[in-house]
Amino acid sequence: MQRITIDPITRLEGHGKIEIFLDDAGEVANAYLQIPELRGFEQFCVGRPAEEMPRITNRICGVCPEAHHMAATKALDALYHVEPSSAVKKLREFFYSAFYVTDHTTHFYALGGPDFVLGPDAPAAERNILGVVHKVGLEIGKAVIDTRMRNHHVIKQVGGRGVHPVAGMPGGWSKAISEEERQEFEAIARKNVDFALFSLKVFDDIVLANQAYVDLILSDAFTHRTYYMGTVDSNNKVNFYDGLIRVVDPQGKEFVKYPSRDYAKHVAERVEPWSYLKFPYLKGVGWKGFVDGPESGVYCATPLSRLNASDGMATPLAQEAFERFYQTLGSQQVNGRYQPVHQRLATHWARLVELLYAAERMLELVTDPEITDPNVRVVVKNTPDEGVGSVEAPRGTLTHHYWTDERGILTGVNLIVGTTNNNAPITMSVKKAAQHLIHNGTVITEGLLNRVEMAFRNYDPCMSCATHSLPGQMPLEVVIRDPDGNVIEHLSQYT
Amino acid sequence: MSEERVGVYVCHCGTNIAGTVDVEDVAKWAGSQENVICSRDYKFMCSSLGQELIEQDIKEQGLTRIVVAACSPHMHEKTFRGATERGGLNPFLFEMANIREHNSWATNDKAAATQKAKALVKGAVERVVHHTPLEPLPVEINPNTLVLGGGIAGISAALELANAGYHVYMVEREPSIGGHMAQLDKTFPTLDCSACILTPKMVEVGQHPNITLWSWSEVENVSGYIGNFTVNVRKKARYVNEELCTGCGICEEKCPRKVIDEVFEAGLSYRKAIYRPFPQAVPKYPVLDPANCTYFERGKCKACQILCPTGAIDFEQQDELITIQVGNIILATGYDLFDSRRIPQYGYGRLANVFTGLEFERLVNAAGPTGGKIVLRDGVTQPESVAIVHCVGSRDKHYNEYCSKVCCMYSLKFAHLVHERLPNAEVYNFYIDMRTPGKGYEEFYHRLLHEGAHFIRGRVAEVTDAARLPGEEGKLIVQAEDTLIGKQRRIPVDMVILSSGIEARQDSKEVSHLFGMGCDFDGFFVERHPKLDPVATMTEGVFIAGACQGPKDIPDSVAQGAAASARVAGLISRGTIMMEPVRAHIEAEACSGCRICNNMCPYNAIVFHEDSKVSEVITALCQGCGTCVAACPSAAITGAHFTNEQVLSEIEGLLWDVSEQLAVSA
Amino acid sequence: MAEKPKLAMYWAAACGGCEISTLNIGEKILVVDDVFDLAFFPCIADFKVKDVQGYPDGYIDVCLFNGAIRNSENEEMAHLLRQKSKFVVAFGSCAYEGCIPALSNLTSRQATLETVYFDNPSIDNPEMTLPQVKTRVAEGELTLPYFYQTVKALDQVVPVDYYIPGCPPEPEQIWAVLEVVVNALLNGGPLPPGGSIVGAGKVAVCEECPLEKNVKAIDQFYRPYDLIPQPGLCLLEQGIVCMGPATRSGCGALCPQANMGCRGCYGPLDGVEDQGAKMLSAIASVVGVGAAGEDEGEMAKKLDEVMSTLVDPAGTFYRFSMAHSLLQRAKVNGKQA
Amino acid sequence: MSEPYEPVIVGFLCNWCSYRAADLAGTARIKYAPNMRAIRVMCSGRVDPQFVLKALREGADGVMIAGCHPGECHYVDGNIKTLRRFTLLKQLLRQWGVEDERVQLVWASASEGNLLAAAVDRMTEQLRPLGPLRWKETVLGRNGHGEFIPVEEVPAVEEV
Repeated sequence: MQRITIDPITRLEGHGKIEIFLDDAGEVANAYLQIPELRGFEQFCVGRPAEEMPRITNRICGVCPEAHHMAATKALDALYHVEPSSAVKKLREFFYSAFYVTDHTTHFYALGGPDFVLGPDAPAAERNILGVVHKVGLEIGKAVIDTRMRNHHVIKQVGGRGVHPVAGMPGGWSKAISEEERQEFEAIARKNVDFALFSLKVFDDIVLANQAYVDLILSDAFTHRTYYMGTVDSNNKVNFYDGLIRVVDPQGKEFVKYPSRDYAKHVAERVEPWSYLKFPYLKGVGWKGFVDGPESGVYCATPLSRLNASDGMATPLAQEAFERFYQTLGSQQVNGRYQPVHQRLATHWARLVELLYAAERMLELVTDPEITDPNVRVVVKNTPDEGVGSVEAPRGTLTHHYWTDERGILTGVNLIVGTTNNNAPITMSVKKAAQHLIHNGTVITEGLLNRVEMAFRNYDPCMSCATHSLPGQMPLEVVIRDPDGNVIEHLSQYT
Repeated sequence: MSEERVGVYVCHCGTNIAGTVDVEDVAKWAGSQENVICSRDYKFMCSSLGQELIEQDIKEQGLTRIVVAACSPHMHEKTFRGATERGGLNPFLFEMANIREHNSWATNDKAAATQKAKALVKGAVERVVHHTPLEPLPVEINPNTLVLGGGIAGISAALELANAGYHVYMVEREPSIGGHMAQLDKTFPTLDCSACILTPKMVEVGQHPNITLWSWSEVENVSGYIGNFTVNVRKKARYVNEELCTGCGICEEKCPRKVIDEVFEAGLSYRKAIYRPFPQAVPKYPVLDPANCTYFERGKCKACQILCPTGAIDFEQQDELITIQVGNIILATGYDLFDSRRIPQYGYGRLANVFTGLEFERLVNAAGPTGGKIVLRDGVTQPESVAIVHCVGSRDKHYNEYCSKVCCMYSLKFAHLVHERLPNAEVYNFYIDMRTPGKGYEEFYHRLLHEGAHFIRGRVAEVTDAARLPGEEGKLIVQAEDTLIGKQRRIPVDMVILSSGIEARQDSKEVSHLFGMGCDFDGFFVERHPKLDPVATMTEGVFIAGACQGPKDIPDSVAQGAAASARVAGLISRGTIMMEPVRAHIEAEACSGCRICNNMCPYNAIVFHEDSKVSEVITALCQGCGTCVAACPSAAITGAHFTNEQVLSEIEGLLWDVSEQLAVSA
Repeated sequence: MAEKPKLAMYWAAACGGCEISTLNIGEKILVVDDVFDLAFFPCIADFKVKDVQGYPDGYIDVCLFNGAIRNSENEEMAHLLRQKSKFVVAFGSCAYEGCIPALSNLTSRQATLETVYFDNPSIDNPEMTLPQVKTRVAEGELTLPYFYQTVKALDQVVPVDYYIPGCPPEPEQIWAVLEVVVNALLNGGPLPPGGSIVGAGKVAVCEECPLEKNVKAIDQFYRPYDLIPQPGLCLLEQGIVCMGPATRSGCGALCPQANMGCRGCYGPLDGVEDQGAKMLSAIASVVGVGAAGEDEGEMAKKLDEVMSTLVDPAGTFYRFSMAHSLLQRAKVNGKQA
Repeated sequence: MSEPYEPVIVGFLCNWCSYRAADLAGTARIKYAPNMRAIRVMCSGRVDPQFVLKALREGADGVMIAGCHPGECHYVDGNIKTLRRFTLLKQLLRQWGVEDERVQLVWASASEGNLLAAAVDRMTEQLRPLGPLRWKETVLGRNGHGEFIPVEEVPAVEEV
């Protein structure tokens, strides 16, 4: 039996290792996604004062600390039974939207983008953010960097720090923003809308205009018919900060819609001895193994999932982009809702639709008179007991669940983070891609291995979140062993 | 591995140490330790020969650090620092390991004692290599002295210094100096008239060219340190211009307003709104008390002003704030009397003819309200029987556990005065123990026994006017268990005198903090050493004398006043003094201005500079306790001779054998 | 042209904030790319462990190592990179002193595994499965790194040349350090003495903090939501725990300016062995309870009450410095936090 | 661990009261457990909590801090600061899993040699049943930095 080891996968945020076993016929027998890291926040947070969680759990991930900060802060609202004022909610959502703009920008241009902008077969040394810059032009590269910088500026001003914000408190926010700041932020938000529109155009010009790419996106190798999860507002429109969690089945029919505090009624996590990362699935369907279809509880929570789970976007331009997305990918409307798009590579496009929504939402909020309300901090006297908070992290629904004693000292913590939701689907995608691309006698080439990786990468998996390991990309490495485990071929990407 | 060359000397102290600790083994082992160049054991390290060993080795073997394992540093640290210095090293490059008091004398287990000795030596060696040379701090002494309190202790201190040619500022809270002694009639046991012996001293103070006397004044703030104190004094307005006043007393005479004199006359008599507490008051100027002055109340009267021959009355006068520089301070703030009302069963304040000792002093005083006649509250009736209750508020867990020391003697004095003035009156003394130590005291006691005073041994249970037996009607009945005959006794009398005890001043805690020193549970100021240094305090340059340090009679107070001034005079004549360099220091570059340390120092030695936003330790003020060093969160403060490095290394040394076990078992 | 100096950046048990903060130096990242040959920099370039293993010893000039040592793989990578690098820099709080992951040293490996994989409301693990370092599956054997009992700082497994504190280090500070390194490598400029802490101040955070500071006498401690702090006034003297006085400056006192107390991510100052103990000493010293002459029992009781309003001293004073503290980890038996 | 187990206590004694108390105990030939090793500090207020933790890390089984009785401190109230720090330190040490008996605060005036001796005896006996602390060995594991178990050494291999 041959064995291919991809360790670690590149341009993924966090540790990950793919093991592909080939049978004697050289066909893919099985594939495993292994997560080698664990940091155990659920245990060492016990004994800490609950109000410190927004400042502790953001260390789960330095790529999306804002998501953990916000989920923790909302969990505190519930824990201390305090409803934030609308001004506070708006300030939080504004902050959170700015984060979405930076995060989606980073992924599309630095992580996911290169595969399309430069093509899966381009030399890997070029297939990175710098390569993208060369291809699309330096001023665009600068625009990308500027977008990250100006929105990080917003995050620092509103959240207190550039990375690992500190402002979240039960029922409130530690500081308000001044009118001067608001004006500055408004200008930034307007730039963001332009940048989002521009990015969608880049996708049109470079990807959709290229039939080969479209074929790649639509190819069965990257298709899975699973359930989809996402948070929606009262109109079933996508919302990142708050709302109900909605799950649709592979046909696009609403399977369940529940408040995040009920998460444990609907989601369960399995443990496999060969990975530190657990495998969530829908309790209502049940675990049938690493397979898709309506019979399998495997679900997916990504930008694509959020679009599939929603009835549309809450802002005008984003709604247009949403319509175009489904129409272009040939999705039919069934009683008012588009059928889900199952082609995983479309996630990159979906991410840009969300980027536009985040930018528009930011502008809405920053022009809201309430946004500069100085009273964003409240004195809390209620006795804490238990609380759940969730937000849509860019990489999926993020849930924090705390229990405390009457002094607010944590006695229990449970976390289901964005990427973890997608642990099973990612494994399946990798296996399926491998099965399509690797056949007996196939000489494994870099481009081919990169395609296997693309199956993985479109989820933008953040293993920092999932495993509390570290982000970043490391090279693809392939070892082919004979059944005795001897290396018979050793390929690697960038030599 | 450090460069230092350490010499270790293990003392046998005869058999005191060698009897329990295998000193040869310790010395031999020490020789094998890192940095140790030479290691010896010797019969008596403190002997001149022992010390010469150290001096030689330093010279011949180029030792740079010295460790002596012997007795307590409190015994011989100075000795060996001397030897170290004579050998040519800075005396602070020495460290002592206490293997006698803390070891050989504390156990019989030879093995354990030897092991512990090694640990203590290792600790000292690890520590000493981190020692740095330190130089004592020279401080100039300002020759002026502040004496706070003008009672007999303060007076004697002030006069000693003034007569030695040094300037003294005396600050007294009351209008006149003299203190409690001025209120007394006779003094025990010699029975000379208190005023007669005190007044000349008061006058001497008032007239002495070297004494600046401010009565009716209080100290508001003290800053600085030995040799260089800055003191702010508030001179309260007297409404009398001292330049013009001749002390003729016409104002007092003409003042229409009478006020009960609670202070000097203990409430038995009146004073005027403008007054001198007593005729011999020093200074002679009266004080106007605006709270009771008709002019201040209603804006008219002005009798005193109109009639003053020199126009000295000044209704516009304001408090005066004076700042003085002194080198030393003597506190002689005296005492308060125990308030007998706190013991309700004795009836004071409820039963008219229960008197306090002080009231009785005024009664028998020829200058007092009754011209010296002993009469009941009605002012006419002479008592036929008098009970004197000892230990009122003293030797009693509910009030003060301590003995007030003077009550027995003044009670005897009272008994004698009653006999003298009312030959037919019976006097009963109720006592717990008679305490009459002191020259001529015991003899005085015998004299009273012969005079026929009754002595009943027992604490008085109560004083009541509820008559139960015939003969008790209209009397005060004193009930007590006579512990000598073992039965309850009820003695009917006309007058009861409560010999109330001595207490620290109500405000002694504030005062002690003002001067940065300690006071004990009872509020008396804490001396540097109860036996060997009774008039000094832990604050250098601040001394204490008289009853503010604890209950005392007149001769003791006078002696302490003189002793304190002798200590001060010694400092002044030296001009500059050297202080132990164990002091804290703030590295300005490392100080963030967090101000955590600012209220750590009991001596207010830490100042914060608003401009540079850093704190600083005033070295001469610092007493070296190291509390601020431990508090500083950023290690910006170092404590000389007790640095973190030194202590942490000592810890490692002390635990050398534990770590060794680890190394083995690991 | 002359060969460029080799730069490596690696992460062990970390969150990635260090990389993000490094990216936040903005366009200057292109300068770095320009000056250095990247020998191993997973964040922006593609190299692999195999490559590193192939390098001669000391081939890498500067290795920026972030993340704590949480498992056997982290430690193995630390040894490998030490061997291949001239200068190893502990980059960020995790590598420097353990940071948040080291809070795990208050509990045990066993307790952690049990909590994560056995008892929580969403778990489905009837067979009580735990991840294994070796697992035989139908097709072969799969391996995982070993999860340690104790989280360690980088210099507790390999010698470290420099430390850059902060969680994460602020971009300006990162750039400042890179400038020094570049200047040293290209123009033979001076390097700071070995073992020193770079990219940070020499004084406590309070120096950078604009809030007004006065003499402190704390009557009780307040949780952040207990009160709305008086603006412009030192949080600590209002009873809100702030680690500023015991924490090295360099961050610009961001948290206090956001009305939140400092948590000490820049670590202790020179001469401090144990940041937590130092802050404990400082904060307890200024509790305004107890005075000479008061009844001892009363005083002790009052102090106990006041001190217990400071919840979780260990998790507060050692939020970031646990692995580097004197005791380093708690003494725990079985499952306890 | 060497048997029988003898606890090792590091004592921090203030120069004015408790150190002199220990001197007095010796002078009075009071016999007490030789298990305490004393460090002299000018005031118990100098005892930096770092000292206590350092002693525990270096292998002490217990630490005794001794000073003047409150109200009798030769530096007015240095020992009050000690009490404040000690109170909080205890709460910290509980979280570290260090038993209360292992770190004790004792007041002994210069005249209370017997009291200090008794305190050392008492503490020694309280420590025996707790067994050795010896931090590096029992808590941190060998090499003082927690275990490092290479994968090869880990026996558990789950069959699936």
